Amino acid sequence: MTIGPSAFLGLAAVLFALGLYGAVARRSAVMVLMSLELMAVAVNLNMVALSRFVTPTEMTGQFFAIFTMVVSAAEIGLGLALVLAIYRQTRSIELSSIDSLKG
Amino acid sequence: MAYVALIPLLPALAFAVMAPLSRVVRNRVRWLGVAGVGGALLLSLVAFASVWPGGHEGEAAYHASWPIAQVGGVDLSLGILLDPLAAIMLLVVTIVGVCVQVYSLGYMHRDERVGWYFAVLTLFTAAMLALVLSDNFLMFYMAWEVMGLCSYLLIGFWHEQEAPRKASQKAFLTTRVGDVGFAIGLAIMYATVGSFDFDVVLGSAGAWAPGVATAVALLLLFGAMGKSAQVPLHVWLPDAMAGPTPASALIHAATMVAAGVFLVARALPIFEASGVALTVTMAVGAITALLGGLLAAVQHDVKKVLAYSTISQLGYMFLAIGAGGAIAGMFHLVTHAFFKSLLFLGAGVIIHAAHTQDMREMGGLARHLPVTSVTFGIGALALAGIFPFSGFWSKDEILYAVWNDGHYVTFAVALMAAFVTAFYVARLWFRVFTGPVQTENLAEGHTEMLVPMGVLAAITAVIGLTAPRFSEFLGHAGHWPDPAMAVSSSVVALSGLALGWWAYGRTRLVLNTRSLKERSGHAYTVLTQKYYFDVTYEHFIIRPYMRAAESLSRFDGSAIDGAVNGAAGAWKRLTEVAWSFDGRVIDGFVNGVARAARASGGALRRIQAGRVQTYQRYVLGALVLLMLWIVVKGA
Amino acid sequence: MSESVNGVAFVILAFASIGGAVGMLTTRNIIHAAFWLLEVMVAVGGLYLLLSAEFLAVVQILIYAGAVSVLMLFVIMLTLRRREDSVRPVEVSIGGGILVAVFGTVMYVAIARYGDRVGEMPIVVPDTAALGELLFTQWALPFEVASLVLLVALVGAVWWSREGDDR
Amino acid sequence: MSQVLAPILPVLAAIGLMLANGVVLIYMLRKVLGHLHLRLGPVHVGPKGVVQTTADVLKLLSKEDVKPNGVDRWMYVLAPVIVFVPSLMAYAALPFSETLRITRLDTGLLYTFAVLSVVPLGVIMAGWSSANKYALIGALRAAAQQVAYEVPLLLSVLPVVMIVGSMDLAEIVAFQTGVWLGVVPRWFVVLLIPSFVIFMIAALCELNQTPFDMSEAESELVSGFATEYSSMKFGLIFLSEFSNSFVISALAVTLFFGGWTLPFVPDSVLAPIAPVVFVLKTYIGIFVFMWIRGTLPRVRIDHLMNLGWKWLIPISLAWLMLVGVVVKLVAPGGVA
Repeated sequence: MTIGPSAFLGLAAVLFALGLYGAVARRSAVMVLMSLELMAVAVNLNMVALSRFVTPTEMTGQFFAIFTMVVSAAEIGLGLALVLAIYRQTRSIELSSIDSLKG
Repeated sequence: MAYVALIPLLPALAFAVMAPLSRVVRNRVRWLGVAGVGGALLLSLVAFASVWPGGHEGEAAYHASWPIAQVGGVDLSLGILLDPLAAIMLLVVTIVGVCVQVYSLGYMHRDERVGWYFAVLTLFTAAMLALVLSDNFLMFYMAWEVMGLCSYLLIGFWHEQEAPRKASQKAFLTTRVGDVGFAIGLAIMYATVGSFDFDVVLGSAGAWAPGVATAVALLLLFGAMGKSAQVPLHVWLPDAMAGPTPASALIHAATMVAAGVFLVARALPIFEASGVALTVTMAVGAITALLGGLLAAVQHDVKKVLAYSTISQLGYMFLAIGAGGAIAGMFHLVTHAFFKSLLFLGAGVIIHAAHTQDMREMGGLARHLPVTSVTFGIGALALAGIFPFSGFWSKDEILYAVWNDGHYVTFAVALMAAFVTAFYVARLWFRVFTGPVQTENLAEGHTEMLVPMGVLAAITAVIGLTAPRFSEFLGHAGHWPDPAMAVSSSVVALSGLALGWWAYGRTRLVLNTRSLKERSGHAYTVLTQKYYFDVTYEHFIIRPYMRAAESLSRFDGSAIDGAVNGAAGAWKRLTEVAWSFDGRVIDGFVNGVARAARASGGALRRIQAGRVQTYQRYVLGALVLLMLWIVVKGA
Repeated sequence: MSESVNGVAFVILAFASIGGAVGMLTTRNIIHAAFWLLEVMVAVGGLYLLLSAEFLAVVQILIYAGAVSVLMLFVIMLTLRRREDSVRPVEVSIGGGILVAVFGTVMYVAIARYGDRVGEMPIVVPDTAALGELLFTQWALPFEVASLVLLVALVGAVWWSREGDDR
Repeated sequence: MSQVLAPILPVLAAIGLMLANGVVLIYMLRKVLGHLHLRLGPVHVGPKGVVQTTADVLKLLSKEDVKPNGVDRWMYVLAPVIVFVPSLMAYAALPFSETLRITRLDTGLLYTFAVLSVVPLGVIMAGWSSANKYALIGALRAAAQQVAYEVPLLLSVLPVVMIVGSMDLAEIVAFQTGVWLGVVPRWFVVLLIPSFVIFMIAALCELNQTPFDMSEAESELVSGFATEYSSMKFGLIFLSEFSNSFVISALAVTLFFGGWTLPFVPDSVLAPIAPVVFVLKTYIGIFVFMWIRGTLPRVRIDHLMNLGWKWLIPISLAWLMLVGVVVKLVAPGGVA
């Protein structure tokens, strides 16, 4: 069985689509954050795979993956802090309860 | 010599410091006014000394000017002209000013607005000094008007009462009538010469057309008549006695009212160029001197006696100047300033002591007010023209000048006036200081009040002896009185005093006013009605004026307002049309835009639901479209 | 000559990761979801190993499994008032589902069209030492920026999550 | 056959080592703590109570597997496994000798820590699924302190990595062979005492050992996250704890005490006995942990957090910078 880049890309696409669905459909803020993480992981997988196939020595994709991890770690830290702050305010982590900025 | 400019500036500075302060603080620092005027006095002494050895003809000892503005083609400047005349006036003003200020410290110390009183008094002094020192007619006029303002403020100082209020208005408006003449005269003068400077104007006066000179001179005289309360513009001065007595002493006896005389003396070349104007001046002076003196003889109010006396004496000065005795007139101005302010200050003490201004309620004050009675007596004798007091000398010079110039009718009038003067002086003194005591709690004035009176009395007593030096100082040959003239005038004065004594001094033969009234009949009524001047003014000027004003007001209301309202109505119709256009078309457009924006906003608002995930879906949708496009395009 | 990825391992890991993702989205219990996500993370770490990205695999475990998951579990437990709150109905979003389906389809088309342009896996194997070398030379500036981002995020997170009184 | 066995054998070996280690450590703990507390420990079962452990294991195995009502079933079952598997995987990178180890990893050190960092998840899982307040509190405490002390733990080993220039544990050990000045072993404990101290403190915390055993403080939380576990599930948790002790101690030996090497001993002599040396050194480390455990009282949780965040992390950061500067000055091109 030959595992080409398409396999990794397809797997990443599936993971990304699932994460996307979770981000769109779930109402819990924590669930949405988790879905975002899933999407970030899918992207990372894509980049690492392409890095392996296209630039094995330069490892460009791996570096992008590292920085993506940094960003998503920062994002998850801030996001969870936000969730906590919102929870203190509204006693809820439902995204639907965070709509005071609506038009 | 630039310090001369400080003479008016010091009191002005004192005023500038006092004016913005709060009432309480200003009351505390009222000594600032005394200090300002005192400083002016010291500087004036220096200035006088610097001018003294001169004696040069018509030449300014010191002249400087500073341009302040250029209006149109007119260069306006402030200037200092210190000549002997001005130096003398400086001394008179500052000495009397200091005396009055010191006196006021005692007289006004219980008034709750005493600080403001002192501030205005100081400002007045500054204005008077500026007037005296001015080197051009414009600055003269400005100072003149500031003095008018101060006079108004001081007459109406007790504005809580109605009489001072009305009196201040009357004074202001009446002098304003004269000021209008003054202003027109200045305009003609400027149109003729193109300058306001004394040098230029007076130097060229002899070359003017006689008509112009006469017009300018008469208009200036008109202004002077208003300020100096000459018939027929004298009506304000007696009423002005409603103000504080020391202020009356300074303003309505010694200085401001003399400014008119000073003006005529300053502008003498114009009057001389005219000739007619001199005669008019003399006539006005003569009439005023006699009529004022007669009125003084029937007044019961101490201050009003002095007020009419002032009118009369100012008339004397005009008479003298008009008759060619300008030096005599000025000398009378000086002596009068001292003895009349002395008399006013004495009157202030009397009023304080007797708690009334009515002579009929006074009597026998001499025992209780020794100092006042003596000083007041000196002033009274000076006023009556008794040797050796100052009035004798000046009056004598006037009579001499009139006689010498050949105005015999005027001379007769002047003699009559002198007689009347002596009579009312006697009446005043005897009614106040002799006879039965009618009031209780009599008390001599404060030291602050008595000291200035003493000073003024001393000056009054001796200043007449300077008569020859005075003339020389002003550039004329000095001389001692002509014995014949001196004797005749003394006889007249003494006979007046005798009549006064006969009428009021003999305690057992007191003529009550009633009997006097019966004896003199209509004449007395005319006098008590003050020659019907006020009534005449009321009838022929004020009432017609009011009627005219009312009809004008009606005209204003019907015709002009009608026109205005008609125009307004037409405009309103127009605007209504415009408004409806505005409302339908423009607003319609604007509102349409707003409605459109609102509708689109309302529609878009639904997009912004505040739900993060809704936004996510938009982004996702856009992303999908983008990817579709890429894929399709790539195909 | 080219290397190849262990097909069996890939299939196992792929199923593990997809299964984890599906489990995360379908479970009604949010705690379970967090552990499903953990499974995805570990599986993807394994995939990194398959791709010879050893360092990334370790870091993946260290960050996502060791730190992020624990953090998320903490927040979940802090925001639950009762144990029962962790169980919630599964929300189904038809619109989202359609969108995601379209997205997936487009992705599939794209991958099918372009995916295998690079067919073979090069024999050159990435080296961790080389990775470190490059990270601190060629990628030094992004690295520093990334550390700054982390620092800011740290401060921000501390700030936000403090109790209201301290703020 | 050998192709299949090749990857499996080491795993089996690791499991075997783990089990044996657990058995030994239970006995050792009892005896050491007993003597530290001036008592004897087990004496009745076998000579000096040697067979006590066997009895305990038998007891655990024969006990009923109680599953309380209301537990989150799948997680309750899975939690011991999640706790157990990482500590098993941690053996993968440990170098018992130059040749004897399961796998060689460029990132061996990092790998070990990464694997150990999964343990808190298992703990949380166990605590949460037990539906027991003691268990949940204990689990959260354990997770919090493990997450907190992972940072200084990692920071404390970075100087070693910086000097050696590799995260491969074998290379780290190789770097420490030989002596300085003829007497001092080239062990990092000599060179990097602050790192070692921080490492020890953080390691104690990572292991939930006294004085940092708030997560299962018996007087407060019964048995912490393991309260509701019984029988072999409890056995697994216990086993993994002992295993973690071994792994951490082995890491300390590898990083700071020269691993399998001994100074003054020639390679020819050392080669056959290297694994023994390594294990012995590790047990000495474990003994030190037990010593501390039996000596110090428990600290309070907020003191623990303060110590971690406000002292250990800043100190280790400062130390790290100092070492970095010194390394750059002494060996600009890299030490190795």
